[in-house]
Amino acid sequence: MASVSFQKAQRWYPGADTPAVPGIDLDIKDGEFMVLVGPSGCGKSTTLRMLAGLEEVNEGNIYIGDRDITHLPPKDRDIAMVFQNYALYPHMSVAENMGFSLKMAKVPTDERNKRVEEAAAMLGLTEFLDRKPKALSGGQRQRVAMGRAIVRQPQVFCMDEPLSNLDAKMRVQTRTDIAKLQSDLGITTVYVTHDQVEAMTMGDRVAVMKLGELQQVATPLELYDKPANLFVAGFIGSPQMNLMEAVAKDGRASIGGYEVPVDPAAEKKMHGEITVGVRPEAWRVVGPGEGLPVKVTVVEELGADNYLYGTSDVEGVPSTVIVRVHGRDHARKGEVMHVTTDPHHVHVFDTKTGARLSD
Amino acid sequence: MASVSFQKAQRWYPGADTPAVPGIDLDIKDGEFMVLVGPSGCGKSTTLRMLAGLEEVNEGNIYIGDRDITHLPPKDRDIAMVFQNYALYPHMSVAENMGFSLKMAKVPTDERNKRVEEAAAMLGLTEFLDRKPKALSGGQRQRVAMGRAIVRQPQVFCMDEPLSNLDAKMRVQTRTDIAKLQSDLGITTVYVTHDQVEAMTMGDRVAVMKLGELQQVATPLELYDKPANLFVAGFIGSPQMNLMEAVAKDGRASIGGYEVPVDPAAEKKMHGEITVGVRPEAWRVVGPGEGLPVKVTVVEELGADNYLYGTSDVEGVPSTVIVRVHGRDHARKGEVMHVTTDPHHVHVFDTKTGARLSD
Amino acid sequence: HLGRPPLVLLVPAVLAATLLVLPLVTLVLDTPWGTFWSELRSEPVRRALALSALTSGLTVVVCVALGTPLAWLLARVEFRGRGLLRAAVAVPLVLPPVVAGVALVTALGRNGVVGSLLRETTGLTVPFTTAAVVVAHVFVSMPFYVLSVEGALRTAGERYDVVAATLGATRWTTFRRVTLPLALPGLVAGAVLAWARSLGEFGATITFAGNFPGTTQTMPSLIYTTLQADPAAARTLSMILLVVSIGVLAGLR
Amino acid sequence: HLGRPPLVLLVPAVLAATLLVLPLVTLVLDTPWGTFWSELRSEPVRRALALSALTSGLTVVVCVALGTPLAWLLARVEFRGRGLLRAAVAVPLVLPPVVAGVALVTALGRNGVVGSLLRETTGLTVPFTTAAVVVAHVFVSMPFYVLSVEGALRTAGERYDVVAATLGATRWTTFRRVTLPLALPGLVAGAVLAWARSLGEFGATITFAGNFPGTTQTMPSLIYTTLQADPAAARTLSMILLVVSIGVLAGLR
Repeated sequence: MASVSFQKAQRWYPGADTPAVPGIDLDIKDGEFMVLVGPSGCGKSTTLRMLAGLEEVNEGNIYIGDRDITHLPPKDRDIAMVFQNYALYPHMSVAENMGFSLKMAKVPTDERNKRVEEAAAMLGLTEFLDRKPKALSGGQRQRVAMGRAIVRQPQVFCMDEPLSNLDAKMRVQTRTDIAKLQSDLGITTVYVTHDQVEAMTMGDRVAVMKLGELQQVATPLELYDKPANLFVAGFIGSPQMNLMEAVAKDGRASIGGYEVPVDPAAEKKMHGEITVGVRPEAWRVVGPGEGLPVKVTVVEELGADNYLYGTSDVEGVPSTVIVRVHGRDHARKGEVMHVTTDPHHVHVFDTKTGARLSD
Repeated sequence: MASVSFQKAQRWYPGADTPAVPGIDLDIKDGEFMVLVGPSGCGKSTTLRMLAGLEEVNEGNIYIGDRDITHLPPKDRDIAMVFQNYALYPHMSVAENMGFSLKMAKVPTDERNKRVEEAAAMLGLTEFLDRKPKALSGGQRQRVAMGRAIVRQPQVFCMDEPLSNLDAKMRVQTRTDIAKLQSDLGITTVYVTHDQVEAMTMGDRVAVMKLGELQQVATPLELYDKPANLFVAGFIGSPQMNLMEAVAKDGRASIGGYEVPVDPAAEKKMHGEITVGVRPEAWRVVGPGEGLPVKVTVVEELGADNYLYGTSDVEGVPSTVIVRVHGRDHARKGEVMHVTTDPHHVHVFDTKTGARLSD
Repeated sequence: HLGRPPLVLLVPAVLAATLLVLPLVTLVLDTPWGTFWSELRSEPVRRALALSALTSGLTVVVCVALGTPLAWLLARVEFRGRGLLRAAVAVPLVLPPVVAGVALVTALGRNGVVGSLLRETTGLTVPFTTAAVVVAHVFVSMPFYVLSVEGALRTAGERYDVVAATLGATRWTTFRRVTLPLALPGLVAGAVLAWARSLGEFGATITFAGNFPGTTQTMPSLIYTTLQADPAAARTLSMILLVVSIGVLAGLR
Repeated sequence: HLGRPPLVLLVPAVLAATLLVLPLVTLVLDTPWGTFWSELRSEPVRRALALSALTSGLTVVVCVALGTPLAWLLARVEFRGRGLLRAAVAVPLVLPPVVAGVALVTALGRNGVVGSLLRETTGLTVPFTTAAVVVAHVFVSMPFYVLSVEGALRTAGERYDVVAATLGATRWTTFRRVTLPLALPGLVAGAVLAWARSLGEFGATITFAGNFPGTTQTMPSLIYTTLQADPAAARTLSMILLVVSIGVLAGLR
């Protein structure tokens, strides 16, 4: 177990015009579960593969604990990686797969069997040890891949979208299993995903990336409550935060005739073109004449929650405004409703730079 | 536009031991958006392909309006299908793709161009008409596939998981677009998906299938509020409904020492082994000594909602109990909390037959 | 990035590469480049070149005309014995060319099952004519074409055809407007392969059609005949065929 | 289920199938089954069979020993000129066999670039010996083996090797324990292909090694030689090679 530190680590693919990762600085604490999240092409996988030694580091350094591992081959880094496709060896049994790293390390057979059996018990795989991977379900294969990594007892786990090949139900269940397992084992983990829900639910901290650059590194709730810029605001949360263009003048922000309530910090900093963000659950329905008028076009009733999708004719508001409402009694399709919100629920950003202006 | 009626329609693949669809009875109203949903292998796609003429119907009949189309070749059924992989013709421009069915029907060029342009305008594809499909994004391709179907002005749309190839964000946006479009066009639509969220948000009615058999056909909220059996209860809703084994005696249902409140209808019908279902958001937190004790193992904070995953030592309760809580102030990992619920939130099922016992 | 390749693998790999590359390099170096153009104009070489061009061209035409429908049948239509037919079509791929020649003699020779029938009804005999060369070439080349096109049709997948059907297209229209355009790269690749195979054909041709200058002596037959007596002519023709082979490989990539 | 196949496609398809299948069927029918076993025991047939068995066996051994590392190099190691090397390895696949023979004569013949060197230093000459047959067969067969194994290695993908590296395995251990076992089906398929190609080889062999009973006369050469004089022997041997071809095809599926 150890900390991980990226120091201006750069990856520039041969022949590419720009670096995939221009230079990342990231410190991960001993035992921490760090999630790298972002849209495809944001450099999150490249960053992970640099740590695992599968991509060359062109500049900068990477440390595991005190060891500079920047140029070590993967086999000497003392990490274990779990891949999206698991890459279980089809010609080996589950036990042989899980014990592979110990065989490589020339651990005696007794000790090897013991450690494989322990890991199998932990993952509920004991009865499958003699099977070949192809005789397992997707979820079981995922657990074998986890087991193969665990048995190595590495300093760092590297996980590259390990849940992407599972169906939706299985994914929800497995993400809590992995989070629990990691917290029990206490092994530093770097986890890559494109799914912000996975990032939010699993990470101690989450690093949001875009075009190879870190956008914000924070706990899940900080990301949700105080996104550092427009990209993070739009990326974290589903359905997405409503992002609306507004004009700021003399400490007041207005969208057409609707004056948006903003907090004092934003009041001071904002001027000119700003973007105002309100999460779907932060709207309050008010009477006609107040707030922002929204004509409901689609009603989604998910059972526990209801989402109203509406359009507003006010200039600057995106085609769709999403409002989350409770209960079974709400506006129907075609009706016009009025919504507003409160200053501490409003996120104000500079439209040009994307920087957060509110507290 | 027309209604669709399956009458004991059976599909038995040559050489298979059992029919893929033993005999489905389903009436779809003119203009209705019907979603077929179920886990993979449940026969939903086979059913759709029987309607489209891509699978032979071994017994029974299928009607579109008054026409018996059971044995017509696909080209004569007046349907249009949208596939998961879109299958846009890579050697044709977007306009040629969209106008293909009109060319087949020998519609004059002027009329063809007009109808293609109308559909393109509706879908926001006007500027892409001259492009080849490979120059489009996933979402745009999906819209072209929709457009190609719309231009045909068929009696029935058949859609086979048309959103599966989109990323999560795009899927959420596109599902409301499709729902809106269908409701504007008013064309009878049969939509297949494995994703219960899609089913809930898009369908006028949803047909839940398992092993080739219909489990329940109802509106989304009916499915959520009154699942007809254990399978539907577990399938609809995410996170899943908590399903717990209980014992019924003299009109009382108990899980270990916790007496579950049930409604009068269930009180009368239940006896012996039953399964009690409670949705995560239906729990109320109560003081120690009351309710079901749950030890919290994982806390998921998604921003708007928080899910607590806990274990209960009471016999019959599954390893994990999921509780949805509001606000930022709730039990932390390792704490024990007590939860209960109200009779109208409790779903009672016969464990053996799976049938619903409560109202 | 996974580390240096071990010597125990490098050494045999280099040996294998040498074995395969060395003969080609020496052939290029030893070709009589000084007299290359004058060799090309010599009578036997010109006749062999013309005959090879004619027969390989005809072979490609026959392959495309008959092989495309056969490939479509194998890829798109389910019928009893389809697996058997596909296997039978593939047999000439692995069949030794000399055996192909023997099979053709048995079928179409003067006393062959079909050949004698043909001779009795029309007076025509196939062996030792230019037609025999084309028949031999089609027999050994068509499987390359058919399997290449069938592969392209399978790769393109039936889904495009299915969509056309749901959009109201007949099967023949679907073939012309959808199936064929999508499989075009496979068609071209298959035609190039068949052409290359035809150009280099030797065993079946010499067995079934013989080696007569002007009527059945193609380039490979001339090379074989003259290697001892006139190595310059043999190497000149070899060089042309080597260049064609490399061109075909480059074109297929 | 998409409707009946149109006649305009059915007719040429049937014609093509007939053309390919008919010669094989007549060969089977016309084989002298009554004297089949006695033919097998005749001196020239026995010698050709023995020589073909020996040379094709040796060819496969050389292909596996040298070709496997080459395939691994092409599939797994990035180096300058890899594309060129892969193309060079594929050249013998499309090269006419006679041209391959000429290239081998040019390189290893008595007066060839390497051949004369060999003769001067060791006194050995390669052409017209059994060794020449094996060299010719390896030259034309190894590309089949290498490309088949390379394809298997690429299909298996590097991810398994990558996982082994992250689990602490060296490159050589990874090759033995992971890469090779996963590519085994491709290895076997490649070896079968190379063997079949070797067994049917005619053009390169007759050009480079000649056609001497006992030393270089393999089965195809004997068939070619005896088709006019002793058609029964030719058909008997052809039948054996046809059965082998069909067996190979069946085995590869």
